[in-house]
Amino acid sequence: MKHYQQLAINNADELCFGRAPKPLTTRRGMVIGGGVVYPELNFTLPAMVVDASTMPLVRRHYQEIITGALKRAVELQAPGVVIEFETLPPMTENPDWGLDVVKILLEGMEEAWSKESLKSVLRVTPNDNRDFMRPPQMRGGKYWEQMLTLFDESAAAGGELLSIESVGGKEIHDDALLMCDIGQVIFALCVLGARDMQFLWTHLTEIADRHGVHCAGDTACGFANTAMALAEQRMIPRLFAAVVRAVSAVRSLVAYECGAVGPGKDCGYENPILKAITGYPMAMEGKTAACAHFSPMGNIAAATCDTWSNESVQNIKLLGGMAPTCYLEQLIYDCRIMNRALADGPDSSLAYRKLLVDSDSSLDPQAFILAPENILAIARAIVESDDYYAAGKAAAHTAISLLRDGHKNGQLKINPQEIVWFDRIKEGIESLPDSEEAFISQQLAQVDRSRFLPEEYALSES
Amino acid sequence: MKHYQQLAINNADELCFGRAPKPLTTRRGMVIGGGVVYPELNFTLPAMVVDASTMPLVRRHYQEIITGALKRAVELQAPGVVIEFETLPPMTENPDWGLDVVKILLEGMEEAWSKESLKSVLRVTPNDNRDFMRPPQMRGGKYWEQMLTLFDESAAAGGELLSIESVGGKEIHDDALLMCDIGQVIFALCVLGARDMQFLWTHLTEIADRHGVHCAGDTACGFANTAMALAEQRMIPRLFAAVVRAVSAVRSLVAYECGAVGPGKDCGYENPILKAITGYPMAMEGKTAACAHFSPMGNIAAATCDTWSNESVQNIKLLGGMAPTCYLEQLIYDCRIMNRALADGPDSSLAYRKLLVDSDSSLDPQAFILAPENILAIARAIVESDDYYAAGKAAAHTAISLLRDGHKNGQLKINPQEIVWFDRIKEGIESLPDSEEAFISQQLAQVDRSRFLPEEYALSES
Amino acid sequence: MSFLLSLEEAVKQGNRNSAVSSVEDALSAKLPPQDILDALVKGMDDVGRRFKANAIFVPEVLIAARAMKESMAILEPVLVAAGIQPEYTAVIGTVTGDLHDIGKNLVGMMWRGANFKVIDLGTNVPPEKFAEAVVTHKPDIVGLSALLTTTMPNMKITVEAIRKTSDSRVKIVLGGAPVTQDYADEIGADGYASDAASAVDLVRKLIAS
Amino acid sequence: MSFLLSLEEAVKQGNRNSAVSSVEDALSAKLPPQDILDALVKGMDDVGRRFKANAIFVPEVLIAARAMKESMAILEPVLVAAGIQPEYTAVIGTVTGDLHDIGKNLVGMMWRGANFKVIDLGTNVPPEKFAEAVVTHKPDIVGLSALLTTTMPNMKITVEAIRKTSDSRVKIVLGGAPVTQDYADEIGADGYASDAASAVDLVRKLIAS
Ligand SMILES: [Zn+2]
Ligand SMILES: [Zn+2]
Ligand SMILES: [Zn+2]
Repeated sequence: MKHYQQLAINNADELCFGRAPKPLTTRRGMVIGGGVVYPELNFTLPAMVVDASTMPLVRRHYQEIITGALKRAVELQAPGVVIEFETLPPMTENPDWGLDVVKILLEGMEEAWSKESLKSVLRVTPNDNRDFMRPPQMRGGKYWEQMLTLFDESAAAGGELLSIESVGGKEIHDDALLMCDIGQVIFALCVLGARDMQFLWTHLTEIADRHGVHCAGDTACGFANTAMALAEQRMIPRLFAAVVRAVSAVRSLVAYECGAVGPGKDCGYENPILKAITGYPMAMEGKTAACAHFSPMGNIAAATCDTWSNESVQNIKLLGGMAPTCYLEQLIYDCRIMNRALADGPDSSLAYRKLLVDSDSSLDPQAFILAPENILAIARAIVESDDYYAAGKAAAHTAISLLRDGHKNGQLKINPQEIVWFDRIKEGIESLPDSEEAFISQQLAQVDRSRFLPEEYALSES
Repeated sequence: MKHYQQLAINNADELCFGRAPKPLTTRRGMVIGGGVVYPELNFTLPAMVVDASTMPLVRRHYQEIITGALKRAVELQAPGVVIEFETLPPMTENPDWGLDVVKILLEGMEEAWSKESLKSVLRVTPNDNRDFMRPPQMRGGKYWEQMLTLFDESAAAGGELLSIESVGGKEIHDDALLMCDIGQVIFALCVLGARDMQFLWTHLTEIADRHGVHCAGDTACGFANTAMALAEQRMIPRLFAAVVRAVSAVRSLVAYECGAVGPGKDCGYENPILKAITGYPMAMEGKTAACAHFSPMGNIAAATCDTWSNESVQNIKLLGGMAPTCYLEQLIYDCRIMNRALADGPDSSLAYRKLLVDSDSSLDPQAFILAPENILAIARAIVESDDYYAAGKAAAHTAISLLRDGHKNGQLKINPQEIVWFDRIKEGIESLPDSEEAFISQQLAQVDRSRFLPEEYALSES
Repeated sequence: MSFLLSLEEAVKQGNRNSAVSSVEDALSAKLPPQDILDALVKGMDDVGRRFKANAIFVPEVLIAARAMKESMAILEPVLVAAGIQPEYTAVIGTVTGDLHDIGKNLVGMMWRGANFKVIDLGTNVPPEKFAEAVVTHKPDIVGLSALLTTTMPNMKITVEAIRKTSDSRVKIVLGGAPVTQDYADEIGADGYASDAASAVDLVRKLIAS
Repeated sequence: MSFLLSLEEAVKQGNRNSAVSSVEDALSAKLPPQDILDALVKGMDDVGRRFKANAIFVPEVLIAARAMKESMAILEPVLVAAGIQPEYTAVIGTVTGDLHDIGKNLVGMMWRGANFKVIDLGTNVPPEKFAEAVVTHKPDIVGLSALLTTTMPNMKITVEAIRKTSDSRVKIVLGGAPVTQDYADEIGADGYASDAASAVDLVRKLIAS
């Protein structure tokens, strides 16, 4: 397993949309990170039950989605499209159903390619059902087996990019968020999460290698995006959500250490940090994912993206057309601006990146840490750390320091009721033990042990 | 009545988003066209019948829309919001119902202003029901009376911007589009349409003056946007739709001649031409109106906008929240980029405008004529003409010449099956008579006379 | 070139004079009226195919349709005398409260091109009027159009009104911006077409099934 | 400061030691148990109000809730002895097929803060289990949560299962990303809350009506 000890991108000016030091070439010749930003379309079913009896209707929906969306992509002369299929729980539980949909999508993509020369590539993202057991069984059992089967068969069928929103540690992290307990957050992400990622992504790399496809990446969706959603609803401080985001990079990075090569999955707002560390291209989402969630990073998220996504939208009819098609149109136009700037050269790209960054960075802590210089500072703190725990602590510490400095020198506005949280978070971080070993014993003594099984994370009692 | 004989903006570099020579200041201090682009939110009901029995539910929907959307605007620190209320047919037919909704919206806006200092202004757009009679009765009768009542009462209640998508001439224009008959298009827009606009907007100006509110503007929605929609479905050539757009400016301009002061209504893609002529600020819509219609002008439409709109979206739930709130979020982020560029100064604004223009202009004829230099050329052709007919012919001729030159010198890509239409359209224009009088007799002899009443347009038989 | 080939070609080109004179020639030559009709339909089929493939636009289809229409004006009495009926009869209209015309007109154009007899009830058509037309014209198909979310619910009422007539055989198809296949299923319509070009195939498939 | 005022203050501050000792002091001083309970609830009400006004965040509410909970542990036997019941009983859970926890937990937190007795059935709860809980606990309210469009339909089935129990008095309220007031109306639920903060007011309004 690779361990990153330095950054692939050291200069903030090189951290820009559309260009990654290690681009990825797909079978149909899309070069992700090679100078063109591609739209990445996501979608889901409207309100309906998924079971054997509704599968014909389910198939009809995905058929309609892919046909309608790609037709519009041809009309708009998109340079290529990434299609992401995130399964719903019953489709991972019944891998045949998931595979059915994979094949429907691939057929639609093949038709657009053969008839209209539209390039596209499929990202398959089986949903992680392992926490349907409580406490979750992470390393075996039917949920694990079904999930691996779906990965394997999808890769065999032509799903070229493998992703997942894995959930190791989430059983502890939800409560940690509500209590704003930074220690438990780091335990969930950098101890439980990182160990689960190692186990999981080692298996996924094996599958990808077997079929000649790519491990793309994971996301801290269930962790840092939950924090973001709670912060948007003013349930927890935005400052805390920003720090969680920084810590989450440590966990998501493990996929790349195990062999993933990007594009990192769209909803990982920690992806810019991973791009700086690994040099691999990254999917991102922002304003044009408002269909799926509100976000304080609508523009700045695009500043360093290599594909640009809408996260998810139901297949329902808007006035203009089916919602996935409408959203693909919006993504294509967003990408056209970036691709124009890329074609005009680095000055133009950086000028546009500056607009994207400056339009958001002063208004929210989560946006602030995505400014290129701040990304590099957090990335550096991570690669200079010796283990995941140290990296999590360093990322958190760097983030809160950047935020405090930004606020002090007027670069960052903060709601008055958040101010007390600068100290609370900082003290929380500084009170943590020095060694990972001490930290793990401390946490094992504190957390609700009924919620998780240490052996599922290869954690022995100390 | 004013007749524009020269341009308010002569230099393409001065035709840019966010700045208009004659900005408009609202009661709450928004300065539209004064250096900030504001989001303009539009919405409609989900699938449901509007009648007396459902009005409680209708009210609940609008209540929910305005509360949810403005709450999000506060969260995102929008500098101000334009709210457009386009009525549905039964709400103009029963002006009390329309007024009910106006008041609900104004109350929500007042609350966001008093509690959160969020600036906003209401645009009221009664829907034009006059063609519920066939042939339409344009200058009297219940539909006319009901519509004026709703305008009057809305203005009295605090609706500060009055708009409409008026339909004079549409009864002829629909068929003209399907036949790609440029003569009938000009007859519908520049003879029937222009005369109806004069009649209608003289009345609206009187209402606005009485209540101290503003006539904002009309749009060729039923005309040029129908052409755009048909072209997107490959029913008619895109070239023809582009020429119709240019001609439509002649009709929409009449509102300003009668006293309108902007912001011109969102779905008027002819608005940039009107901005150049009148100097008034303009609403525009593009990619972020994909919820309402597909468009080949997703980015370039923003290049000269003063407010930026989503056109219309039903109040249905997307995964992120109610669709109007999601779309307001997207608009706010789009505006943030423009406002950042405006704050950085003219170089930055023009650099961003260039990206917006270049990203679309070569890919579609309708986008191509919206490049600032082309806008000015068409605007100039209009102000240099002596009457509406001559202006329509000149606009059409200028448009097709610009398109042909653009195609010749490689600035504009055209589908191969469209090429024959260069000549067809040009010949169509050139075969039209010289004088308006001769043209009117010619058309009166040709068009389906069962569809319209000449006296409703103050047209006498010659 | 035979009269029939030149008739087919005239329709393809949208040349109404040539189409009319070819029909007259064919009738004088006592060619079977069904064969003449088939040549017309074949010509229009080709036009429809090119339209569906985006090779030509609506105005070109309308010009061909006009050539067909004028030819039919001459041919029809002969067909009637020979007992030959149009393949299908269709009633079409925009539902009550809705004035949108174009989508409906395009579908009517496509159906006429396929030699359906089309009765166009216009826009803003109340459910009773659709039901009446079903009783009067005994159509094979009824096409309903709506463009507004607030008039779409009138499709449901209209379907119910039509189903209450004695004619249970009639197929009801829907189109328009807010409409979906799911909605068609939900209100018990027989089909949904997302665009005019596919409306002919839809109806043929429905009637065959 | 009186024991009751200091109890109220301790809850507001989330100071559990001080809250517990204030309860003990108040009990020793033989203050009426209802008054002690009222002080606790008043303290939590204030916390809820500040939370709704966005002056504080969830962790602060949870700390106050913990102070209340520990105080209740001492007070409860006394209340039971005095025949004083919690204001309302609520059953809450995420419907079958859905693992989302946080929204439900936040609503539970708000309800407990308002001194409702809350029975949390967890996530992925089948309809039968909700129905059973209604029979067993005779709640005033049942709260259903769902976050996926594909599990939302299970709310309908769950509502039906609950309505089939003999308890017709129970109010069913819904929450979760895909849910709307329209959907709640459609499936015969009694209410819908768009966020946790408004879930208390919703229930009080429903039960009052
Ligand atoms: Zn996600
Ligand atoms: Zn419009
Ligand atoms: Zn509009």
